[in-house]
Amino acid sequence: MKKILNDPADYVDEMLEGMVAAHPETYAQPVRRVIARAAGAKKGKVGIVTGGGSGHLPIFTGYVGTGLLDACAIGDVFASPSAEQMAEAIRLADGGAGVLRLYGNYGGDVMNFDMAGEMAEMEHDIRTTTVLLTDDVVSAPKEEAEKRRGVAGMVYAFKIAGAAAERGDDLDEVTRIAQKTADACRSIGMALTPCTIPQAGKPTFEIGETEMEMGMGIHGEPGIWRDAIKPADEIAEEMLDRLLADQPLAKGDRISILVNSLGATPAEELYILYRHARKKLDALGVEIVMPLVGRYATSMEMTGATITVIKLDEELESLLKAPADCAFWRV
Amino acid sequence: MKKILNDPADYVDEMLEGMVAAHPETYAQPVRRVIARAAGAKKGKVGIVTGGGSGHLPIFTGYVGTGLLDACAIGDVFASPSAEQMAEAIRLADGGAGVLRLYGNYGGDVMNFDMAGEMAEMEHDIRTTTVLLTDDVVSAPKEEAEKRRGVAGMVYAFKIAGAAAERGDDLDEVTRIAQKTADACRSIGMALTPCTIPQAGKPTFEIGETEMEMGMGIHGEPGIWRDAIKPADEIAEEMLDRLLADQPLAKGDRISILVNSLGATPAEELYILYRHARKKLDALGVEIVMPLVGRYATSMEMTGATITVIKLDEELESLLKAPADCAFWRV
Amino acid sequence: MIDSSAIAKALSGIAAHTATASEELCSADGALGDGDLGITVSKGFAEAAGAELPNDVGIALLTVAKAFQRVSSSSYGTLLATGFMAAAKLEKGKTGIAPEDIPGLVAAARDAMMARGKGNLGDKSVLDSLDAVAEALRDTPRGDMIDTAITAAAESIERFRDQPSKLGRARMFGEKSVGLADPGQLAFLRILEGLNGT
Amino acid sequence: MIDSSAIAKALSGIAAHTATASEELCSADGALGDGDLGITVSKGFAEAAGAELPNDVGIALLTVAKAFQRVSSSSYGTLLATGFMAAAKLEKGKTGIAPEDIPGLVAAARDAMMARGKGNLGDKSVLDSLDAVAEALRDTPRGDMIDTAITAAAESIERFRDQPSKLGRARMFGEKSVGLADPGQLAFLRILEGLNGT
Ligand SMILES: Nc1ncnc2c1ncn2[C@@H]1O[C@H](COP(=O)(O)OP(=O)(O)O)[C@@H](O)[C@H]1O
Ligand SMILES: Nc1ncnc2c1ncn2[C@@H]1O[C@H](COP(=O)(O)OP(=O)(O)O)[C@@H](O)[C@H]1O
Ligand SMILES: [Mg+2]
Ligand SMILES: [Mg+2]
Ligand SMILES: [Mg+2]
Ligand SMILES: [Mg+2]
Repeated sequence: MKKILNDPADYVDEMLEGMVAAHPETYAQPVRRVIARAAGAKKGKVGIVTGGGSGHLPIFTGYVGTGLLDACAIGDVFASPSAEQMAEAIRLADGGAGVLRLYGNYGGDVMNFDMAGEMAEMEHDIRTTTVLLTDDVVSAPKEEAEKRRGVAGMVYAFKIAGAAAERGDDLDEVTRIAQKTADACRSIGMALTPCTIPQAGKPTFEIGETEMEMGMGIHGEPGIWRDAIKPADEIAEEMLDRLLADQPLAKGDRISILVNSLGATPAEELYILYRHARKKLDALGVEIVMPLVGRYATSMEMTGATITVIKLDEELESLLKAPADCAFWRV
Repeated sequence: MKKILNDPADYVDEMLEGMVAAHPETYAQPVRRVIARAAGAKKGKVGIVTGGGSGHLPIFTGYVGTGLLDACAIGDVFASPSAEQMAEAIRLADGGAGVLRLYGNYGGDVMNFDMAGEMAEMEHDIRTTTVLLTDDVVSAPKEEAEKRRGVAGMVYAFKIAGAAAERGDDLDEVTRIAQKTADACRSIGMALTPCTIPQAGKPTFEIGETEMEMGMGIHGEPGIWRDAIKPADEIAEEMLDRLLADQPLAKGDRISILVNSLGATPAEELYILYRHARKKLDALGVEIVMPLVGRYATSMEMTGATITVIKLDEELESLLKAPADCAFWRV
Repeated sequence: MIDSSAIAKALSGIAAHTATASEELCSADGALGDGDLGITVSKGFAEAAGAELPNDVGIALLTVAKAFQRVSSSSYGTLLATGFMAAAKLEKGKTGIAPEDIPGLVAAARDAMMARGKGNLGDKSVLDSLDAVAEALRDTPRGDMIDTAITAAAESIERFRDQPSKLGRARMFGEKSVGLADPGQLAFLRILEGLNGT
Repeated sequence: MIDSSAIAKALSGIAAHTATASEELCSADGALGDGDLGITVSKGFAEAAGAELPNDVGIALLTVAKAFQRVSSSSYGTLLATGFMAAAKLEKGKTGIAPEDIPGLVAAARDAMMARGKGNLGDKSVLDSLDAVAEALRDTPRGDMIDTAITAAAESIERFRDQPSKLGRARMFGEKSVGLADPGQLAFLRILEGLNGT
């Protein structure tokens, strides 16, 4: 296990402690494994909470910050936080204007967040809504799109819904915009090597020295095919083809695109992917707005990349470009 | 080779093409393998150029931007650019107020930049100065500190000298401040796995499944010891001890610290290292200013980390905090 | 009547048995999911077994649900907590569970878990085991209950083995799940065995 | 007199021979550095051999220096370019190199390379080979020059083999470099052999 850690059981807590210590102007941890804005909830502002397993920095906790999230409940590596923690996150995010639960569609997370919502409404009388990210086109056919899991599209959802909340939109409006963002996002991933969950001590899956897997999920969920590693341009081509098959784009459409490393894949290689994606989209006459290339949603030291395309209209575009600030991203 | 690329021979050029395409408001490539600010040289401002091998993003090219560098010559992966390219970078950076060459102390780079300086002075009558980063404490004993190689300390030097140039300091002043920054930086690295140079197609070194190497350089240069992987706290402890032995710190001193991933090591683990470093520095009564935790100077997909400490005075601290903007870092 | 101290004893027995079965369950889950099920179940029951239980068996069951919630928030933990919570609501205010209530409690747990996890009967999940047990226990005399439950749970595994999973992470494996026992059903069998040992 | 066409012929010979030796040089450099030396040298001479050379042998040597610079910017490439540039300055305006100038040209290259790389004689580097060759060529009759140079270069490798490297990347290897030939010295020997073959 080529990881830098102490006791694997302390991985998450020590990581959070270090993160808060490094950025005390941004993050606070008022309750164990719940990260909130250092400045606390903003009175009268709609709160946005998320949650999920650890091991995906900057997702989830990293995106707590101005113009982004208000609080986040975080579990063990790749494991859902408890409903109790999520209820705490909701309470900490509440500024009196209700709270949007905005997170990825994973069974455990959904059940816990549903429970947490019930708890928050019962115990603290906080009105909550839910928007689920279901951007991974590989994880279910289009007819069952609501069963798809959420991956890097979250980054756009946090950014755009966060901007709506920050400018003072009410809960229904923030929820509408978040849902519209979720509906406009499509993602796909590919992986070359697994990562190691600290407490398990061994890789999440096995894969040959010269193999890649197209469509793999960020926890190693199986993809569409596994074969010899293809040239970068072919990889980008297929990924985009699959995204466009699910959400066609036409000349004049405006999109943003996120070329994201799962961890180990370096920025150099993301730019090689972006280069081809850009050419292809240029040829289609599609306009790219604020492309994101980097590590926005990772699986620790996994090698691989994801591509997310979000189709924009004026409303989404202006919210995407609004100022935002966390330790990992500043717009 | 678990890399996403097309022809290995095109790795660098395609990467640069993608980077410029993704961030056209920041970068331009007016000459092959020379990256300059998209807006061009600022008249009357001192120019700052750097250069070195590819494969270290955001180092070197990534730091071209406002409040940072003006131009950068970039070579093949881990190989120096040519003197001709460096001379082009100098020419592109020149706003009529002279140009500082600010880069890491590697034999090939130094020889080429010396040649390039002669060429620029001869052909374009541009006055140039040189400041070399020599922050890696492991690479030579203190008595021969001028022989040390430059690593992540570069990030501080780009930032601080860049801020001085941006506010209008003249060449001598920018050079003085850059040298002062270089003198105040100390770095050390450790590695767990190698990376693969695309054209070589095989890892830069071999290391056992449960081994780490303390003091290794960013190109796999040999370190101080190789042994079983130690707990994160012990690793951070030893790294800091070695930095402090070289540049002692006392109660009340103000520093900044950069905990940097060589590539694959995730942010989670950097925060675990930071946590311990912070405790140790707190215990010494040392004040940490603007800590940096992330991927600031990498070796593609190498696993490992470096720690840099810079001792600040008021002048350096205010320049460190001045605004800056490139695609990888915004202050 | 099953009072709080009997519940506590049962929890200890389950904790011990599921600890032994932890590796088996992890590897079953590893073949169709993220491989954490053994840990979820054994940690959850260990925490529940360590909790102080009040005399009110309803509150006692609520305490069990909360303990589960606290330590294991993977699907199975949340679902079991949901099930215990449903039973707790029905037993609140009593100092003992009447044996004849048991089939109804299992059915209530099943229904609450279906609502929580949005799963259906026939999807190949722990829901199918609960349903089989609830049905089998109806009209079963008190002394035979646990044997009947174990048999029903074991049969339910085999009945679904050769179907593809339609719920949870295993759903992603589609046809590859054919021939494999659903890990959650297997865990439920081990839980009943642990209960039997007490 | 060695005119431009003789230089061109020599470059082709060296390019061919160093291409053959490329792997050997890479692995020698791999043991003490970054393993690129064979590529640096063979690519550099291939580029130089492909360049159009003017009649002025000074300008011809400058062209060679520039070609080297262009394709290989690892230390050795820059150093060789520096050496060629130093020789170019001395021969500028001539249409042929007088054989009796050769020892002086080698010495001039050595000195320029020392200035450029801040290395010293005795550091175990290509500088020591140049120095040995420059010394040996003084008073050597024209016909024997290349043999003398090869012998001197080969001897120089052995003289330094058992010393630790004090220059370039190899310096980092300290005592581990004892017993190994300096890759740059070895490359210089192969260059001379290539020259001999023409
Ligand atoms: N939505 C659901 N409804 C009912 N049972 C479920 C559901 N999802 C999973 N299960 C059951 O839980 C088992 C897996 O539990 P667990 O390992 O905790 O899931 P995960 O780790 O994927 O969150 C499955 O074998 C299945 O029996
Ligand atoms: N500063 C220097 N001065 C003289 N010769 C040097 C110097 N540095 C390296 N060399 C020579 O160059 C050889 C290595 O060349 P090369 O592989 O191009 O270096 P690198 O790849 O480290 O830049 C060494 O074996 C040595 O003979
Ligand atoms: Mg599981
Ligand atoms: Mg799980
Ligand atoms: Mg070399
Ligand atoms: Mg080299």
